[in-house]
Amino acid sequence: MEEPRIGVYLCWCGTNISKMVDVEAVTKEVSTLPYVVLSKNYKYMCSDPGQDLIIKDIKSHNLNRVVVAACSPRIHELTFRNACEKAGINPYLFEMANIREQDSWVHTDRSEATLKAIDLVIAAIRRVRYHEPLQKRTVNVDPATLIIGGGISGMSAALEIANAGKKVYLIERADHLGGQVARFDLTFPHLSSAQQMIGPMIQRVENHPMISVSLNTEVKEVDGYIGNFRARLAQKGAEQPEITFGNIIAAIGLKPFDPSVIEEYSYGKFPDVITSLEFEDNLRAGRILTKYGKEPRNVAIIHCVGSRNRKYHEYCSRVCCMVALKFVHEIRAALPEANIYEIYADMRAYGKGHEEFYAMTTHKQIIFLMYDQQKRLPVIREAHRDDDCNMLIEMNELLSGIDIEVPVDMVILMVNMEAHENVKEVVRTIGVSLCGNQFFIEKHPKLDPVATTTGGVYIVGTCQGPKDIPDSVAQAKAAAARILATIAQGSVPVEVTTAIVNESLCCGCQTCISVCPYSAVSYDEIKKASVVNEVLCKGCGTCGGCCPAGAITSKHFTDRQILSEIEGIMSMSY
Amino acid sequence: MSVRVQPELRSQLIQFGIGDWNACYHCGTCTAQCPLSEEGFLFPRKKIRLMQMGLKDELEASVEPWLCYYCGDCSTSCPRDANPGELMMSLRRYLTSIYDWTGLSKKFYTSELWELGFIIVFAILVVLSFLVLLPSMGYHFTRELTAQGGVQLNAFAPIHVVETFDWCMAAVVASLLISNILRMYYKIIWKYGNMKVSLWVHIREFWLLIFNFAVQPKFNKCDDKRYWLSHWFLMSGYTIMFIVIVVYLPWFQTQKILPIWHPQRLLGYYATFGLLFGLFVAIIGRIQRKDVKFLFSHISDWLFLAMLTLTAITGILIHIFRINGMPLATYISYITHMAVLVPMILIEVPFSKWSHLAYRPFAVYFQQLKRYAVPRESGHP
Amino acid sequence: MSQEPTKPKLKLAIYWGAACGGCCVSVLDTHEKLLDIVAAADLVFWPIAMDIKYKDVENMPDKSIDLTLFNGAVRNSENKHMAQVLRQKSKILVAYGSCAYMGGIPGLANFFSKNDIFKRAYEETESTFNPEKTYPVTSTSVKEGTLEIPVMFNDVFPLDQIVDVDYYIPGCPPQSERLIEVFSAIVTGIGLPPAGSVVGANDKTNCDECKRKKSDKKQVRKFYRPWEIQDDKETCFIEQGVICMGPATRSGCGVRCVEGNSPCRGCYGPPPGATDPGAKMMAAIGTMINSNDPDEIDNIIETIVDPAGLFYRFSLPGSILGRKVI
Amino acid sequence: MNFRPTIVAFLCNWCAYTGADLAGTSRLHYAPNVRIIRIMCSGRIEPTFILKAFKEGADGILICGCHPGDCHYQEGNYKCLRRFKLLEKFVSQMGIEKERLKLEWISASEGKQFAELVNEMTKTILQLGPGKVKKTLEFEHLKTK
Repeated sequence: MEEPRIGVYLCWCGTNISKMVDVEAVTKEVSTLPYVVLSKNYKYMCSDPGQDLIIKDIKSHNLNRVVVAACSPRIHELTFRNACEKAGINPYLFEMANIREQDSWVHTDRSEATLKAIDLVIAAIRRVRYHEPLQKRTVNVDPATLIIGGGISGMSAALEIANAGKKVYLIERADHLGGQVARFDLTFPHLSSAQQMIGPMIQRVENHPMISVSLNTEVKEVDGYIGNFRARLAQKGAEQPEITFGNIIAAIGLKPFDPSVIEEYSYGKFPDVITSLEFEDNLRAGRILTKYGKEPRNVAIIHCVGSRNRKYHEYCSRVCCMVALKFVHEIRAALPEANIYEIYADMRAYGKGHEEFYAMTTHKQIIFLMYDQQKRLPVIREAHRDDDCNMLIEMNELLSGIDIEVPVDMVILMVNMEAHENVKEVVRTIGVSLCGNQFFIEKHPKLDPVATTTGGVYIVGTCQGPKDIPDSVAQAKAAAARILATIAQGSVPVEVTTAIVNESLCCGCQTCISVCPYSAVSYDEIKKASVVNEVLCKGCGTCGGCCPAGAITSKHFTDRQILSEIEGIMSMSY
Repeated sequence: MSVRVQPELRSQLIQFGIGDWNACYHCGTCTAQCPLSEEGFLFPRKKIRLMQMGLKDELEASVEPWLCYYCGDCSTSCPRDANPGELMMSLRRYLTSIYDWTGLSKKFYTSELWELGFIIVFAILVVLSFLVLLPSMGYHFTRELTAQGGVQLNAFAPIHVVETFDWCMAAVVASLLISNILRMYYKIIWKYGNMKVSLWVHIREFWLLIFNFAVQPKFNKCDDKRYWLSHWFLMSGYTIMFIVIVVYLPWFQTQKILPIWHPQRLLGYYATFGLLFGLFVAIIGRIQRKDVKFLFSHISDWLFLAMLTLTAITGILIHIFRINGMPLATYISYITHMAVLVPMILIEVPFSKWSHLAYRPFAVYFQQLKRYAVPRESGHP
Repeated sequence: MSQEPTKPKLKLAIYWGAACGGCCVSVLDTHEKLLDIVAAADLVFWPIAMDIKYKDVENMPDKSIDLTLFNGAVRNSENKHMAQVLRQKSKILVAYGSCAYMGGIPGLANFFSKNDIFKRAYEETESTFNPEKTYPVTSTSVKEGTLEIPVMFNDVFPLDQIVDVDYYIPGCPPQSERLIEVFSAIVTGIGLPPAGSVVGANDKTNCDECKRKKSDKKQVRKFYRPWEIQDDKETCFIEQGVICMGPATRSGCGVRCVEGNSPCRGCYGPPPGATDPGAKMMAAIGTMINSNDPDEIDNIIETIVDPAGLFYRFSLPGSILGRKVI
Repeated sequence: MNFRPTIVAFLCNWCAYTGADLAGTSRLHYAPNVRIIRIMCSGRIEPTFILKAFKEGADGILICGCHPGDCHYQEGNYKCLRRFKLLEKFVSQMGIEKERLKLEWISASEGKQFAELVNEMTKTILQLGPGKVKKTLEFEHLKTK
């Protein structure tokens, strides 16, 4: 191995780092370490001048290793790797120290943060010394796409891809397309008909030559990797022929919250306490009647049912406030004389036209009553014998602090959007992760909200988190664009940091074979050693973590590299 | 014990002013910026809430609407244009009708027919008294002038008869107003909540009532000080006029033309100036509609201004015509003056807008009583 | 093995530190090949076989010994002194056997402190009668003067922690055949790896040579100690639930223990890819626990009675931690 | 001198490291004693790393992976758990307090939990005092390098 010549670069990140870390001191501290040729700092290393600084130094000082101490490698590792490559050294001869997210932003003592930064930079320097050049690899992309879920998100993505002339397999578990939107009457805030929107869309999907729709169908198993997946489907339990495709979009949608677990609301006990979706059914049928067949004179809409409550779900379902206001419009139109109560915890009208819609609705003679979501939910009781109403809602009205009772004949519960009940199953088959609320987790919450950490798998619509129709459609089309881009490219880069076997050390104990979740490791009878299928390997390194002989390891995460990092991180320890 | 919401209260409330308070989404900006709103007596937001929910008893027990002097800053700062200031104004009208046991107040506020009819009927009665009743009692119109060349007013409007009538009218108005104030006391202090206020506190804090009536320090706490001055002129002018006309009529309504520095004339001029100045500001404001407090004018507002202006102008005319020895003009002015003044006092003082001259200082007094009635642990002394 | 008559004979020293004597015996176990050794080399120092005083060794010129086979760990001041002397006098110093290489069986003393050991030895053992609690002292005055005995250290050290070592020959004891190979390489200078290497053993671990049937089904729900199970004599020990150090132990011994139907105990030490064979073995065995349920995993680990002793039987002082924390 | 513990944390790239980044982007403050090492999966973490960190002077060691069932590589965290349990037994045999070695599941959304975990661990280590692994051998006998 050639003598390491390491260039170290510290980023100020404006004041984000320099405010809490004495960048100058760190630069000086590490400048004398073995193999460090130069150490510099700059205001924004990720900027063009910052990158140019590295590129110039690599050329003029003949550097063969680069360390950048800046933000999280999850943000800019690729940026700097590309800069290294531009300067002519292998991008993997680079290491990043995270002194922003994991240092300057989380500490308040400048000297401690500076000491920590020194440790982290030394660790990176010690590690990069043992980095080895790795070669990029690509695989071809099958132009077909599998879309799981035939709701508005799945269909939007399907049409987008199919209109580009690429094959789409659209799989729907139910016996019809349309998903939740097919249940809606009107949509907010324009009060346009959901049926008129979704109906023609379903027809376009069903008649599209490039879309193959399979109803009553579930995905049994997905094998393969980005660009080259294959799946077994089952239609009504019967196995279907295997299909192959290059990308997957999960659009499995949501499940409405079951309010019967909330005792206060007596859902299931009182026939006129109904969920928002049941009310949509009523609206579509064109009749707002109590179970006794009478027009309700008092209608209450309770918000945040199962949402924003530690007992049920802490998150906000985002659309229910607007749906409730939409109900107000529809009820007011049908029952001009009815008393309408909006019993809410907070009114959220964040979207385009939403605040205006809310303001407009307030003039529909609605009585808004606020309750404390955390302290006391409203309680629905049976009315007294001499009351001229069906039920009474007892609540503490938060804005006045007064305990009130509200006479009602019908209560609509704005139920939360829960993750789909099928979610665990899908997670298993397509290999994506779930967040704490059982929604699929995106690759990056801001910069990559449609991809997942599994290459070639995208998430759209409410399976990623509660959202309204335009957001779902936007996400669907974004995912479609991403997929079309990879199809247009024809190939995609795959994991470089795969496992590697040192065959001269492997004794053939085969411990590594059963631990591999991707069956990427197998035993070669002739070599009498384990071998890795690099296309299947995703580089988790679990095999390396169990090899008793130290024969198999993951590239870029070798024992030597990690042990050096540990030594480096502890070298200044007090 | 829960209070039941009464959405139907809305249909009653909207008759007293602007109807839609649903625009309010309770950000509390109005309360936060109001210099008069204070801990324990927060408004306007809380009162709007009571209106929205239709909590009648809570509304009627509210002292806060009277603590508002309608500077209009709340309406200016309202992000939703919910007009909290005007809602408080409407609420004052509503409360006036609630305090009034005769039900006339509500009629006047909610029916223009009733109000105009009442005014016209009384105006006719006044005119008839001058044209029919007084002549039949032997008081006649005379062209004869006094030695100083002034008009013989007392020959036409005999001072003791007018004074007697004034006293009768004052008695009626006062008894109505006092009974209304007692009802106000009953609703705010007696009935609502479980409060007890000692007699000593009642006596000790009584000065507040006088002080607030005379100075209106609360009004001056509003950020815009201009209106305090014009209102004070109006109020003091009116009060002086009211006292000299009702209590000291014989001293005021003289045939003798007194020297210009005589207190009778000076008081009269001051009162006239105060009235005219206050009226000018109010009328210009309501016409220009630049200031938010003048943005919405209920029929009762205009009627009141019109009548008061007419009263003031006719009063001036009487004075001018009298000292210049113009009998006919003096008498016509006098009849007109009385025809406007009488229904105005009868309507406005016990039943309508003018009653606030009593309700406001009493509200400050009741507020103070409430302070001493609230249990210690809730944070009040 | 033949020796060019023109070449001067090598000078060979064999020394024992904290050792059982087995390593010295392993030299004798070369049987008739010993004659070749003696033909090629003069034995200048070998306490078990020759009478020579330490003073004589100390007086030898530096680097005058061509090859020293140092067996046994460094346990006391005498071992340390001689290690330093022999380093100075030897051209090639070989850590011979598991004890010199990694600490070996004496290294298990690093699970205790010196005080623990003395207490046990001089007070608590069932056969000890020592009411006065007399402990050995390093210096005793007698009529003739002061008698000194070596100071026992608190720790057992492998040789290379005390002095630089040129080669390591693992084994408890090393296979005699391997000794011959290494010796001949040293004599001829052919096939000798760079200094610091392990010699007399292979790079691959024991499974490579093991004749037992192996598969990728290394998922264990209960571990057994060798006497707890009827060995089928043909399946990989680990697959039967018996922990065998074979996968993490260099081959070179000829898989003798497994051939004798006993699991490998790890005397040959780690392969080149691993620094700490115990840690590597824990990584492998831990992964083989066939459960994802924390409680069940605990139950399965219960069946590994003494992981420290099992995984570090020969290698504790030379391992990462080196000894038990006291 | 006051005892300032050093905690070495091994975090998997997908959940725990992202969670620690989230603690940063959320500006949650925690004790500055933790030094984070990123690995792709907690399944890569082997006892050698842990023992090495102890030997280098770490007073405490944190291992964080995805929650069970959420592993980016399906089951790496379970492999980590198995090894961890065995290592835990070994470490206590070696006289190292069990509390110095901790395995916790931190998801990508649990920045707050990560910050709390670090604070809690720092508190534990402060109570335990400095780790003794580094100083346990009789240094005077060792050759000087």
